[in-house]
Amino acid sequence: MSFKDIELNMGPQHPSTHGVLRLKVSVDNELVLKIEPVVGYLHRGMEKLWESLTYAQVVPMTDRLDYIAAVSNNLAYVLAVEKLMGLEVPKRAQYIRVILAEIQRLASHLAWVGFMANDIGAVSVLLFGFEDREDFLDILETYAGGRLTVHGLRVGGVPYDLDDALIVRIRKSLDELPKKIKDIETLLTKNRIWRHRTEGIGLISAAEAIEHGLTGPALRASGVAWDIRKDIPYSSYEDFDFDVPVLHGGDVYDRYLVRLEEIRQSTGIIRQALDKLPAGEIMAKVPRILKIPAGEVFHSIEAPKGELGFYVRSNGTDKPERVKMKSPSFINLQSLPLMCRGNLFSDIVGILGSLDIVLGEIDK
Amino acid sequence: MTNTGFVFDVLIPVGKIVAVILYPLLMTIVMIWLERRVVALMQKRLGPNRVGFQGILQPFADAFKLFLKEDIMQDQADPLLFKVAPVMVMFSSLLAFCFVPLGEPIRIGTYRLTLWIAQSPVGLLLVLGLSSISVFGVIFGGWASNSKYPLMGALRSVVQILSYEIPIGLTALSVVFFARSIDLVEIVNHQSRAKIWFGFMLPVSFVVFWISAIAETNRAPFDLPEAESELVAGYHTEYSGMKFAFFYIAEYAHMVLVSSLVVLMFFGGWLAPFPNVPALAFLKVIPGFFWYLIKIMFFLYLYVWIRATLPRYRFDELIRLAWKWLIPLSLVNFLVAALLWYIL
Amino acid sequence: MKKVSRFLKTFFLVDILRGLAVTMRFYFGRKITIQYPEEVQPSPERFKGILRLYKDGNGKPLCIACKACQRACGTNCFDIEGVRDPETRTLRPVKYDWKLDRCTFCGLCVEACPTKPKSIRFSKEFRMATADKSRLHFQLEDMYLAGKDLQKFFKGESKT
Amino acid sequence: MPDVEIDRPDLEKVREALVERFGAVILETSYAHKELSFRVRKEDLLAVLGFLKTDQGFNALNDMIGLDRGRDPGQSPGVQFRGTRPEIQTTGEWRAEGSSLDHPAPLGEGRKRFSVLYQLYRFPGFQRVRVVVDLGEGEAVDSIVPLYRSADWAEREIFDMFGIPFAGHQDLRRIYMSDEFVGHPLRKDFPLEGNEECLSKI
Repeated sequence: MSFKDIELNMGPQHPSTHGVLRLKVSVDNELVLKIEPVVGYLHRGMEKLWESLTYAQVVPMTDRLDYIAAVSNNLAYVLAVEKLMGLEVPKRAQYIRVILAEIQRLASHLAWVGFMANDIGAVSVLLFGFEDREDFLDILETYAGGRLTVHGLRVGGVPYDLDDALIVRIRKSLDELPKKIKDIETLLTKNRIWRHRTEGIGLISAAEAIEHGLTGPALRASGVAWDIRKDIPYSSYEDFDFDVPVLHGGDVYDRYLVRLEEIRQSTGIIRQALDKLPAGEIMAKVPRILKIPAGEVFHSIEAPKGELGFYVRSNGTDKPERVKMKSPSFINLQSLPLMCRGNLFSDIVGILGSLDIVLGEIDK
Repeated sequence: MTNTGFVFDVLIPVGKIVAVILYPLLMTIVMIWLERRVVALMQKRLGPNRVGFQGILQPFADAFKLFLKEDIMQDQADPLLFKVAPVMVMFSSLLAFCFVPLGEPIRIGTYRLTLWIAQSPVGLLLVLGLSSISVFGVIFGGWASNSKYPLMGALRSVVQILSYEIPIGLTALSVVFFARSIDLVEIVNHQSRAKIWFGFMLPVSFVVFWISAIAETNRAPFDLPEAESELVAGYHTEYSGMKFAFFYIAEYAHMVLVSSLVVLMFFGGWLAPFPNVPALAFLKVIPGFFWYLIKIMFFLYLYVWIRATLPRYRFDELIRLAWKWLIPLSLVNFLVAALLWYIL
Repeated sequence: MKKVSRFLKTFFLVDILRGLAVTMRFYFGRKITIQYPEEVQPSPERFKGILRLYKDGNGKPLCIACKACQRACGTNCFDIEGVRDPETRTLRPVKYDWKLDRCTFCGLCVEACPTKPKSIRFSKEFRMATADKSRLHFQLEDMYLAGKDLQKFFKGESKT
Repeated sequence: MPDVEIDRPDLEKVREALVERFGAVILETSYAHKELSFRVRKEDLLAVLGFLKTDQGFNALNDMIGLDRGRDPGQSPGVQFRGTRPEIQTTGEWRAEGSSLDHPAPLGEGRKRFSVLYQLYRFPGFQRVRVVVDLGEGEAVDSIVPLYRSADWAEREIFDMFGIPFAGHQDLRRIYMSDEFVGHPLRKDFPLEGNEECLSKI
């Protein structure tokens, strides 16, 4: 065995591949020479399955794609179908959707901080991140009955109204969050080991990021201010005042900071939405059996992991002819070999973690 | 042969031999429990608390499970080295305990019962040397597994231990310099005479020694040879059952050993604290051995505390820390210590 | 000056000591572990436990075998057949097969149920473990089991 | 070319530029749900995308989407699995209402079976356009990896799922399914029942 060119199989069974990803890595001692992601171990044929389900039946299936952020998947799909139907969703339902989606973003980002810290070796932060996330999952569970696979949205609106008790609960969780974030920041942001492990690692420039189709926090950490909530607003996001955090380092540390800032911005959005929550209906008039005239539509939202889009093509029946999901993780993972150039073997896990991939979404 | 002669010449040495094997194992078990509970409490969880009182029997349950597990050795492995490696790691850390004194000699009539197996004039050197032998076990284990992740873990381990031996030696040197002896018992006695512990006299030595000791024992944040998020389990990835248990126990025994060394060298071993304060003289009532245990426990706790807090270093940063910071710092520290000694 | 303070901060391990302080605070802080079997986390109102059929106050089944749930289901969990009750002229189910192993707990069947109150609802029961795969297939009378009876069913003690 | 009403000036500009540069090469322009889409022949794809990227600044490929409109009746299906039954087994009523799977609509005259949709983005400005290429059975389309690096995996996915070959792609392998897999799952005629015999081929 030569030390100069060791071929390592990271995964599909490996502690830090976030599921069943396999990375074929060539290393020269510790230096990464080549890296090739191999996906498909979680391929469930979702897109084929959707062709045999009605439009409403697809919604719970989308929960299973990005299982860390189920509501975001629901939202993207539901908005695409509504766009195809030309359906106007009541304002209150739109606001509730925003609240749910942002809670889901908080949950997803908090889980990410935990995963990421665990990859770098700070095991405790995994637990802290998960504890904080659990609080928001509990809110989703109170709202829709499901923790992870929420099925929180329906075509035409939202299934349940936000009652006062839940609003109080959400506000309480939001008030507690900054302190929890501060603890995580004390453990990570200023920590010298954390900074050694993340600063200048996994570099990708703005031009390369666009070239590789990167979206979401990874793109914003490279210096491109691209947030669909701001640039192509959907579901009343134009009503809310929030900043899009942009950093220019393009490294793992900046991706971490962008996500932390997004957590703060999301709490602001939720607060505004709760304050301004209009009265009214929560469901539009939707026929019991959805039959959508033939057409095609693409709609994308800013999911926690990046741009999540659904292409829906109908043929006039109650079942879609084709639903294609544009998953952010799938595109983001492609740039992993580029980010890993010249870095060490230990950095692969950090860079992979910083991309925030979910295999359920990549493999569909 | 008189009855007392039999007791003193046979029974007590045999008892000591048994004790030197049982004491590290007992400490290991306590340490495993301590680590799991303390890490859990620091992570807002409770940790194992069902087996026995507050889960104290959990390590026994784990050990029992490991004894019952199938002992797997893959075909490609080098059978001899694969089997020798865990024994070697275990042996080196247990052997070192022979030279670690546990307390003052106890007088029973005319017989002086020493709480160590062997008092060597070069005790410190022997302990450091013996504990370093374990790196051979790690290399053999990593190499003999004939697998890539263990090999990388072993490679890291070698470089890490080689680098951190130097600051350990240099900082130990400053202590030796003051105590005018490499004998561990003599070092403690010197602290007793000087009425000040070296930890307070030479704080930089202590900190550098402690950091290097963490690295030497492959513990977080320097647990690179077994970094589970990168190398699965490092050099013992392919080990299972009893062989894995040997590696596991040896690691904890090593931690106990290093903590003992720190206590002996820097914190007065079995001496009661505050010898200068007359008001606290009652502390001397407690036997030295217990003081010793309390101090060791504190450092074991510190191990766990650090593990629960810090992320893991990267390989190059680890080496940089050793060569760019710790070694120059310990050299300067030695120089300052020498000057200090000269002036005093 | 700033450089000096940064050097001092690095040298005296300020960042690491701060981190240690945080974990030490948690060490003495509140613990979040819930000691399951003794403690059980309260389920929210809309908790999606196992699906159950319900009867009305007089102990008469609510289900009218309309198959709305069967149509709504995306994973084909149901197989329902009904016959018309000659006295009341309403449909009653004679066959109500439900497969727990197919269920995704999406709640589309509950939403589709037209009876008032709803005949099929999520219960709060979350213990659905069984060693026998056939116990995941429910028939009409099994759908009314709850609590201890349901656990007995999962253990294979009660005969269907 | 039928004129379409475009109520967004930014997209209207793109259309004007394209029509001016390419003229009749743009087979069809459609605008629905505020989404602009052009249909081009596969031979012109690289030229059109290159123009959109360099001149119009559509610098990011958002996604590539494959479409299958189903085969003509009478054609034999691409794959046949052991144990495939001619009609799809249904235990409930859930599939009975004429899914597109069960009765693929016959292709019209002159319509090709497959389409590949390219969704392009413009940074900054954040507009999206769609370019559509129609392909017949077995026809290859040029790979756009030299233009957009993010097309790499997307093309592999479409190759895997639809069996559309991309000429010039460096590494055209299956991405989701195993290499021994037979058939292309997202084709409308892919059998939904039966056992795949790929294991015996290894």
